[in-house]
Amino acid sequence: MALSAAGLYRRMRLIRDFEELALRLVKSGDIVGGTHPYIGEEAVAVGVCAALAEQDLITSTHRGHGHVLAKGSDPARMLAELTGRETGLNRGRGGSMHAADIGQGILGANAIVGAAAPIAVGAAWAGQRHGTGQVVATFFGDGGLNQGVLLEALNLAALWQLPVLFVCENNGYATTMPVRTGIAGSATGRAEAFGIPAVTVDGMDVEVVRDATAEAASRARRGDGPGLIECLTYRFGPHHTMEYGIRLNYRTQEEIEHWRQRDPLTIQGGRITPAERAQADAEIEELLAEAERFALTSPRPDPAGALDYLYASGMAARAGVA
Amino acid sequence: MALSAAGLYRRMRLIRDFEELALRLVKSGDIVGGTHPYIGEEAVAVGVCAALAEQDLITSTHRGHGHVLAKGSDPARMLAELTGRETGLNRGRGGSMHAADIGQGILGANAIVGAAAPIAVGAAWAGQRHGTGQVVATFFGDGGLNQGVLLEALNLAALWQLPVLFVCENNGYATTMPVRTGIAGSATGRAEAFGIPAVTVDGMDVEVVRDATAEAASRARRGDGPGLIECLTYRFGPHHTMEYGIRLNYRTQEEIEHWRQRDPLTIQGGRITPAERAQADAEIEELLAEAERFALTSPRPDPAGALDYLYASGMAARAGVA
Amino acid sequence: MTKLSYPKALNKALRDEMERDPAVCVFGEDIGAGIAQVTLGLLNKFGSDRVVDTPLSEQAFTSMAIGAALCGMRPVIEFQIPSLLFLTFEQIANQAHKMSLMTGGQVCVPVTYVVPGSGSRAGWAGQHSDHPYSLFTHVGVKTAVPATPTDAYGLLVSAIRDADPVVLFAPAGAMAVRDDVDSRALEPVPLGRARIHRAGTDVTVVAVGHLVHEALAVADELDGEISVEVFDPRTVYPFDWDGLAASIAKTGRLVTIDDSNRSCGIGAEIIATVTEEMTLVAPPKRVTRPDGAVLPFALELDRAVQPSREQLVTAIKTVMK
Amino acid sequence: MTKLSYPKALNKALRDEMERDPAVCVFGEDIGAGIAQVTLGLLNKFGSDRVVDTPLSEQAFTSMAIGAALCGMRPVIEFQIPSLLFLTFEQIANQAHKMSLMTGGQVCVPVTYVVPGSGSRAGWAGQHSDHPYSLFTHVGVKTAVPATPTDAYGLLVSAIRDADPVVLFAPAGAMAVRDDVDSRALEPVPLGRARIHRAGTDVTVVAVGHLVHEALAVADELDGEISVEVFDPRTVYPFDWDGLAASIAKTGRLVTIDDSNRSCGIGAEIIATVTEEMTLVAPPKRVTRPDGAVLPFALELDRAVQPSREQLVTAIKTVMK
Ligand SMILES: Cc1ncc(C[n+]2csc(CCOP(=O)(O)OP(=O)(O)O)c2C)c(N)n1
Ligand SMILES: Cc1ncc(C[n+]2csc(CCOP(=O)(O)OP(=O)(O)O)c2C)c(N)n1
Ligand SMILES: [Mg+2]
Ligand SMILES: [Mg+2]
Repeated sequence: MALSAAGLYRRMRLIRDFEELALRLVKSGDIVGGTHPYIGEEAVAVGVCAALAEQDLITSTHRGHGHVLAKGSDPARMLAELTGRETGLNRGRGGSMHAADIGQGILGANAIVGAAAPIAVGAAWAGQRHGTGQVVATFFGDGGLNQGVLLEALNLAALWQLPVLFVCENNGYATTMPVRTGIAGSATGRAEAFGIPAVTVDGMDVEVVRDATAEAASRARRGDGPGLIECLTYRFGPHHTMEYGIRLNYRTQEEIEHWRQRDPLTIQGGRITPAERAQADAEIEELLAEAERFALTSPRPDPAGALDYLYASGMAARAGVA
Repeated sequence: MALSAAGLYRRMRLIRDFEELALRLVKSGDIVGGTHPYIGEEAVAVGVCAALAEQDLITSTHRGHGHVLAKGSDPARMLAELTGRETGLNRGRGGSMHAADIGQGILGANAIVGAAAPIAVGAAWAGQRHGTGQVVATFFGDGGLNQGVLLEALNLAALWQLPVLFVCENNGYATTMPVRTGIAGSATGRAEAFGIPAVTVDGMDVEVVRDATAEAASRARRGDGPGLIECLTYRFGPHHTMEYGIRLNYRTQEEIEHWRQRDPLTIQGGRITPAERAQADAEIEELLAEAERFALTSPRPDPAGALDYLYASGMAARAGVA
Repeated sequence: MTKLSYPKALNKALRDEMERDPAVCVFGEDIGAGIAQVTLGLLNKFGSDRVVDTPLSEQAFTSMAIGAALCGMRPVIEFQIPSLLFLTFEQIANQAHKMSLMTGGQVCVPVTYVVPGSGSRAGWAGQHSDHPYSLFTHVGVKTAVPATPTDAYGLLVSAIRDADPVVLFAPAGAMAVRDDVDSRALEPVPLGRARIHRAGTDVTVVAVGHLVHEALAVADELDGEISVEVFDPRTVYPFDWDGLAASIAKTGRLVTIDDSNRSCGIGAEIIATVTEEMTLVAPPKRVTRPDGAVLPFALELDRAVQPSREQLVTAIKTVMK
Repeated sequence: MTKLSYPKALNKALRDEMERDPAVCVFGEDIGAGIAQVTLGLLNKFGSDRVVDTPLSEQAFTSMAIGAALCGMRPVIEFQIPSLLFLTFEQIANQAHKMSLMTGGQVCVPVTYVVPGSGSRAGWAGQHSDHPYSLFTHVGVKTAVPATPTDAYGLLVSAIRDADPVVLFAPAGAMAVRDDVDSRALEPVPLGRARIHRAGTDVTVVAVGHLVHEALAVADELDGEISVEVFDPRTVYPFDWDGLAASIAKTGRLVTIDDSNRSCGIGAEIIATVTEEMTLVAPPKRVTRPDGAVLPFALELDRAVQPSREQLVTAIKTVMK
C-alpha cells in the first residue's frame, strides 16, 4: 500500500509505541511469556510492506509484531492476541510468535527460525499457478541464513522463478552470536549463488527499504523470479524480554548508542513537518490507548475450548484421561 | 597413498570388475536388495583417495563401493558384506549402503543423501582439535547439493577453517532428475558463497582428479580450510539395479555413448604399457575370483544375533514378544 | 473384473482425485518418471504444474506444500523412503499439524504424505526399513496403513479430501497383494473406520498393514481349533475404538501384531486403551519389532527382527490358555 | 549444605565431566553466554575448543557431534527448545542411533542431547512447548527425564559416560525444584534404575519428570485415606521394569501420569507391559496430555491441556474403587 512520507513515519511510530506498550504489559504480567521486541527495526517491516500490494502475502518470524502491523493488521486485535484474548487475531491460541491474519495476507509468524521461507515459496508457487500476480515477502533474520531449509527454499524459488522476496533482517546478532562468527560469506552472496539478485540496503531508512523492495517486487511480478534484500538494521532492545532478567554482555554500550543515532523514526521524522509528526504521534497514542482498552477488556478463552481448531476437519481428540 | 599411473589404472580396474561381479551376484540373488553401481565414475574415487594419506578419513554415499575400495578396504570383505556374511566389513549388518571400515579410515557409507557431510565436518573438527593433521574427504552427488544439511555443513567447515574436502560427484542426474532442472547456480558457486575455494574438473581423468585433490588437501593440511572439488562424471549403468526392471527414459543412448567414449579406464589405460595393463587386468581377475570364493563360502550370521551391536553399551533390547 | 494391484490402486486414487479436484497436485522425487509406480502417467495427463518433480530437498518441498495448501491447493507428497519422514518430522509435526490450532482456525493444511514401500524392503537395511507410523500416532497426525489395494484406494482418496495432514504408509509387505474388484466399485474409506477381515468369537487379533495377511493365514491355520477375529484398524490414528470395543465384547481376548518398535508403539496403545476401557477375560499380548529395532542387512537377520506368524500363533495360544 | 538448583546441578555435572574427561565437549547456541544457565562459566574455564557456540544450524551440528564422536570425542549438545528434537530427528534417530549396529559394532556414538526447559513454558505456545520423550522411547534412543536436581546431576553424568546416544529432558516444570544436598555427595545415577520417592501399599503411581512432584503432593493429600507409592522411572528408556514389577507386586494397582500426548506415549507402554507381564487387581489408569495435543497460547488453555493434580486424584480414586 503506497504511503506518503508521513504515512511511513506513522506506521513506524505505531510499531514503536506498540512495542513499548507490549513491554509494559510484559512487566505487568498481562502478556505471558514475554516478547522479542522489534524496536529499532521498524523501517524494515514498514519499508517492505509499503512496497507490497494489498493482495500480496508475507510470512513472519519470532520477532514478528512489526511485520504484522506493517502489513495492516488491527493493532487492537494484535494486542488482544498477545494478551491471550478470544478477540485476538488467533483467538488467543497463537500469541506473540504465531500471530497470523489471513485476511491481511499474513500467513503467519513462525517460532522456528527459517521455517517460514519454504512456506512462502509454496504460497508463491500456488499464486504463480493461479496467475494471481501476488508477491510473497518472507522475513527472516541473519541467523535464519544458517537454516538448511531456508537455503533449500532459495534453490526452489530460483529454479522455478517464483515471486518471492527474501527479506533478511540483518540486525547483527542471532541472540548472542555476532554475524561474523555465524555466517561464512554473506547474505547476498548466498542468494547470488542460486542466481537470485540480491542487494544490501540501509535498514534504518524506510524509504530506501521501500524502494529496494519495490524494484524486486516489480521484477517478481514481471515473472523474473525471486529477489533477496538484506536490510542492515539493529535491535535497540533485548533479544527477548527474558534478557532483562539475565546479564548478557554480547554488545557494547557504544555499539548500541551508535545505532540509536540512526533511529529510523528520527531519520523519517526529519523528512516531514513537525506538525505532521506531532499529529501522527498523537493519533497513534490515542489508537493504542483504545487498543489497550480493547485488549484488556476482551474476554479470555474458555478452558473448555482448549483444543478447539486442533483438527480443521472438526475431529475431536481423546482427552488426557479416560 | 601415492600410486603410479599403472597403480591408478589397477585401482579403477578393481572397482570396475568388482562392480561387474556385484551385478552378477545381484542377478544370481547372492546380493539381496540390489546395488547403486559405480561403473563409469571410478576415476573420482581413485583420484581422490590417491591424494589422501593412510590416516586421512572419508565418508561415502549410497553409491559407495568405489570409495570403499579406493580407500583400501579388502575387496573380499567388502563382497562378503554385500552378500550378507559374518566376515563382511560390517559383519553383514550394513550392506551396500552402509559399508564402513574404520581401520581404513572409512567412517561409513550413508543411505541418506547429504547426511555424511556434517559427519565429516565433525571428524575434521576433532582431528583439528587433536592436531592429527588428518584431512577428511566427503563424497556426495549432485543431488546432495540440494540437501540443507550439506549446505549448513559448508558453512561450519568454512567458519572454522576445517580440513574437509567436499567431493561432488556430478554425474548429471539425481536418479532421473537432470542437474539443470534440480540445481540453480552451480556446485562451485555454492561453495564459493561460503568462501570455500572450489574447482570443477574432468571426473573421467583420474590424474586430473588426483592433482586437484592433492592441491586442496595440502591447503587443508596447512590449516587453510576446506575445499570443494566438483568432478564431472557419468554413471554408465542404472541409478540402481532395480532400474533393470523398469523402463525409465531420462537419458538418451547418444548421451550414454558419448560418455562411454571417455571411459576412465580407457583414458588411464592409454597412459600405461599394454603389458602393465594386461598384468593389472589379470591380477584383478584373480583377486576377485578369490574374493568371490571367500564371500560365498563365508558363514551367514546367526539369526539369534540379529540385534547384536544395537547398543554399544551392551544393553539388551526387549524382544518383540514377551 | 480385473485384479487390482496395490500400486495401481494408489495410482488410480491419485488420478481420480486429480480429475475431480484441480486443487490436487503432487510433489516428489522422480514422480514424473513414476519410479514408485504410484504416479505413473500423471505427468503426461496433468502436466508439470500439477505433477512437480522436486529436487532432493525434502524439508523445503514438504513446507512448500504447506504454503500451497494455505493458498487453496491440496498437495500430495510422495516420499521414496520411510525415513524421509524423520527428515521432515519438523515440517509435518511442528508446522503442518499445528497450524490450524495455532491460527485459531484461520487455516487448514490438507496435505497428504504417501510412503510407497514402508517397512522392510529386503536388502535395503538400516536406514531404509523403518515403519514409523506410531510416531505420527503419538504426535496426532492422521495415519493410514492400508492392508489391501481396495483400502489403499479408499484411504488415499479420503486422505486427500481430508482437511488435515494425513500420512499414508503403503507397506512393502503388502505391495504384492491384489484384489478381485470391479474398479468402478471402488469408493472412499472413511478415516477411523476399522475393517473386520474375518469374524471370530474366541480372540480378537488386531493386525496392522501387511501383517493383516499374516493374521488371516494364522486364522486359517487355527480354524476349528480357535476362532480368530481379524481386526484391521486401517487407520492407526484416528483409531476405531468403538469398533474394537464391539469385537472385544464378543471375544474378550486380545492379541496385537504390528511392525513398529515395541515401546510406545500402536500395540501398546491398543492394549492400554482396551485395559483401561474394556473388559478382557485373559491378559492380552502384542507382537511387534523389538525395542529400538534397527534392521540389519543380512536377510536372515532382517527377518528375525520382524514380527512373525509363529510369534502370532504362540501369542494367540497363550491368551487362550 | 547448600540448596542445589536444577540448572546448577546440570551445570555441575557438565563441569565435573569436562574436568574428568578431556573428550567431553559441548555444542549449542548461545552456550558461551550460558543463556540456559546449563553452560554458565564453562567457556571461560574450558575454552572455545571445548565449548563451541554454534550457528543456527542444528541439523549440521547434531551430525557434526556424530563425526566428532567417531573420532573419540564425547559431545554434549544443548538444544534451546524441545522441538529442535523434531528438526534433528533424522540425525538422532536415523544416524546416531543406528551406527553401532549398522557398522557391526565398529563404532559407538556417545553423544548426549540436553533440553533445558522441556514441556510447557507458560506463554511460549504451540511450537515451543512439546515434551517428545516418548518419541525417543519408541525409536529406542536412551531417554532420561530427571525430576530433581540430584537426579539431573546423576543422570547427566551417566548419559555423558554412556557409550550410546542419550537424550536428557529437563522439564521446565522441574527447573525451580531445589535439593538439600551436600554437593560432594552427588553421584552418577545409572540409566534404567527407578526411584521410589515415597513408599505405599495401595497403588503405584508412575510419574514422569516434573509430575513426580504433583504425584507427591497428591500422595500427601490422600495420606491416611489411600497409601500411594510414587514411582519415578527417571529414565523412560531403558525402563526399570523389574523395579516396577516389585512395586506392582506390593500394590496390585497402577496409575500413570506423564506429560506426553496420550496415544503411544510412555503411559501406554507402562500399562501395556504391566498388563502383559504383571498382575493387577483393578484396571489401571493413565493421565496424559490429550491425543495430538498442541499447546494453545492463552495461559488457561495451555494449563487445560496439561495433566493435572485433580485428574490424578480422580484416577487414583477410580482404581481404588
Ligand atoms: C531452528 C531454531 N533454532 C533455535 C531457535 C531459538 N531461537 C529463537 S530466535 C533465535 C535467534 C534468531 O536470530 P536471527 O535469525 O538473526 O533473528 P533475530 O532474533 O536477530 O531477529 C534463536 C536461536 C529457534 N526458535 N529455531
Ligand atoms: C535425503 C534422501 N532423499 C532421497 C533419497 C532416495 N535417493 C537415493 S539416491 C537418490 C539420488 C541421489 O542423486 P545424487 O546425489 O546425484 O547421487 P547419484 O545417485 O547420482 O550418485 C535419491 C533421490 C535418499 N536416499 N535420501
Ligand atoms: Mg539477527
Ligand atoms: Mg547424481
